[in-house]
Amino acid sequence: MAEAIGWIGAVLVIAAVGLSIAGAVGVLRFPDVYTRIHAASITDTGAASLMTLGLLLMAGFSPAAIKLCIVWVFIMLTSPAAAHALAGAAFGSGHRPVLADPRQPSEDEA
Amino acid sequence: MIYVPGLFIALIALWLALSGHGEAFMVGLAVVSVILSILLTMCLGLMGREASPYHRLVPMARYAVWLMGEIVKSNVAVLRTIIEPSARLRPRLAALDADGRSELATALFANSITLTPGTVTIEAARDGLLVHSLHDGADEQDEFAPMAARSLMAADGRG
Amino acid sequence: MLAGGVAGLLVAMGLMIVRLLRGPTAYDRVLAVNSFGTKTVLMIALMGFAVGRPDFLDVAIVYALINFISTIALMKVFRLRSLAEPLARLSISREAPDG
Amino acid sequence: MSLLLASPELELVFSALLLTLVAGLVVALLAARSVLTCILLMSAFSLTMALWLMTMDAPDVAFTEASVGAGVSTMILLGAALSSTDVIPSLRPGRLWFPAVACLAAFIGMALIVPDLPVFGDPGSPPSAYVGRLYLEQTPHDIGAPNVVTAVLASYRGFDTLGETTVIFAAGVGVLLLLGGQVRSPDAAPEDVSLRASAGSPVLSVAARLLIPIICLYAFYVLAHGEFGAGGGFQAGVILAAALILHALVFGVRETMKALPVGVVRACAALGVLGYAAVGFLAILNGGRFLDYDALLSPVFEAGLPSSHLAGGHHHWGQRIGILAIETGVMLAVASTMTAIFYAFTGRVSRSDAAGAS
Repeated sequence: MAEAIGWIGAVLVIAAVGLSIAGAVGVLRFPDVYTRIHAASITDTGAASLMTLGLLLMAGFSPAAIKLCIVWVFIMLTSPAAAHALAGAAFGSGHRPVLADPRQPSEDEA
Repeated sequence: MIYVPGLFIALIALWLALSGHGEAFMVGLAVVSVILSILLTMCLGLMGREASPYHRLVPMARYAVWLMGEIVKSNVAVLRTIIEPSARLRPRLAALDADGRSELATALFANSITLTPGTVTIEAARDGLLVHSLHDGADEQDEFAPMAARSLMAADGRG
Repeated sequence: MLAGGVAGLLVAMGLMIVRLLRGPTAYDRVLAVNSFGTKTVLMIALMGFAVGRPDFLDVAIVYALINFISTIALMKVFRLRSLAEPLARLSISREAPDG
Repeated sequence: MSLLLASPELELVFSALLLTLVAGLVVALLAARSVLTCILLMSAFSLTMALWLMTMDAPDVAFTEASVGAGVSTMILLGAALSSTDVIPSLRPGRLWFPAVACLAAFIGMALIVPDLPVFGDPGSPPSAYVGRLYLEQTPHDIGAPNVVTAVLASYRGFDTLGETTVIFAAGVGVLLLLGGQVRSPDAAPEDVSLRASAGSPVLSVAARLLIPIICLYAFYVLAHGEFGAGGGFQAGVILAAALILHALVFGVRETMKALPVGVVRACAALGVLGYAAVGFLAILNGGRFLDYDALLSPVFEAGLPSSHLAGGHHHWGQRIGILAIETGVMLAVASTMTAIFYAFTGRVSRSDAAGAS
């Protein structure tokens, strides 16, 4: 049983790394800065969550586990705020997103 | 100044979780450090609802659990977009109402949007949000309604 | 397994550097550095956990915080060309306390 | 490193990948023609170097590299970049041959030395064999701090560290003198449209309000736990300065200067160094030598204290309190110096902006 949980943890860590790489590929492939922010920020928080969960499953409860959870909480707090700051700064300095529907007005308010 | 005890308890708990040293000397250091941190926070003029939202920890935690589910969906959605051809990418902007919310609730809502299915908050103000999303949805207000209600409930205690 | 994870994260970090160099906008570059930093945090967490040393995780916590602060600083410089101006205001009149 | 990866082959692959990343970053740095891109690359470079230090099992140094290299120095470089032009002028190729030859010669020289260096972690190598071994063996008995790095830096070589703290203080004074010394709190922010757009966003203000108390506490935590694990006064000071810089970034340096005036911050920098030295003199007054922490507490008093259950019960309260006191001095000096330098840059920049605008 314990071994099975350890294996699940290992799979989750690998999945986290895979997600990270996929996010990086997305950051390279996506057309504009806004879509790239999606790829980077969402896969970063996802990878952090999967990795935290995976490592917890592998090692169980310990002082290191508590610190790991704190790292995770900090990433979940700071990552969306940073992504928002970036998107807002890009928008505020006049970069307009590539939109699927060209008729949609790119709002100029704040 | 009802926020000071909340912040005190939260910071002490954080210290003990980080430290793992329970001897009297270290606990004394913890108390001194927490008091110094709180004094610095007050000196910088930050003490208040946002610095110490810990009295809302239980509703926030409940909200966080719900949000986790949404985040899983968001990763699946974004992954599919990365793997499949870029034809699936249909970015658009949406303006949302956020009237009558506290700063904390607006920030929680905006950050939740950033964390979930292919959406990033570009601008956040007290009266509304501007959201960039990767996919066309039906009606934006409806799409975000559950999150808006839940985050408002978690941060402000009303729905 | 852990070695593979560390190597994979390094590859992702390398891809971020490519985006940093290609730009094209300043915000793409800041995004790349921010994401690079988050991946570094994950990598230190992975390494620290692998060797069972909680103090490695202290370094990861510092990275997570520093990474946020430098992203804000970079964004601000690109956006406002200044480090001194405020991004948000300290409201003097506080809202009515609840609870 | 060998702790991390079971087989030497994997270790080699990992090292190769990390070195490739470092080399790629350096080439990119050389090729970049924009100052801001260079700053971004240097931030990434610092993170990579810190990772490298982690694999060499040196979390104390990695800690410093992370907080200084990726954090505060990015901030200070940004401050400097703001008062210059962004484009790096490219050199004419004719002027490159001398630096190129000099670099190549230095590289070949270093490459020739490498085979003579001891293998990483070799216990028989000169730095590990004599004084290093002595420190490792004597620390539990002499000082009792579980982290030998802290024992060496703060106690065995406390006098050196006092010198280093003075150097940081002197460097801060030098920067302030170079920048003109006089830093005024910048005038009220001009009400321009672009600014109002972002000023309304509560996301950053809430994040900053939530995080700043936590970062402050974390700084004190790093200070208090320097004797157990990675960290100490220097790192704690940098983290505290980072919290203040975050405050200045989000709420404007005016607000920060209102809460912590320039004069107070500068006085604290001096106070930190003085406090460090005062611990030394206190030891002299108690009949010991300069910075001899064992003399800080009278034996009668120390006997009354509960024995500490660290490192096999050998813990000395005098050492413990002395190390904590001087580390607090270092923290105060470093945090204040960093903040004063940040103030100097931002105060200066906004003045020149104001001059340019009028």
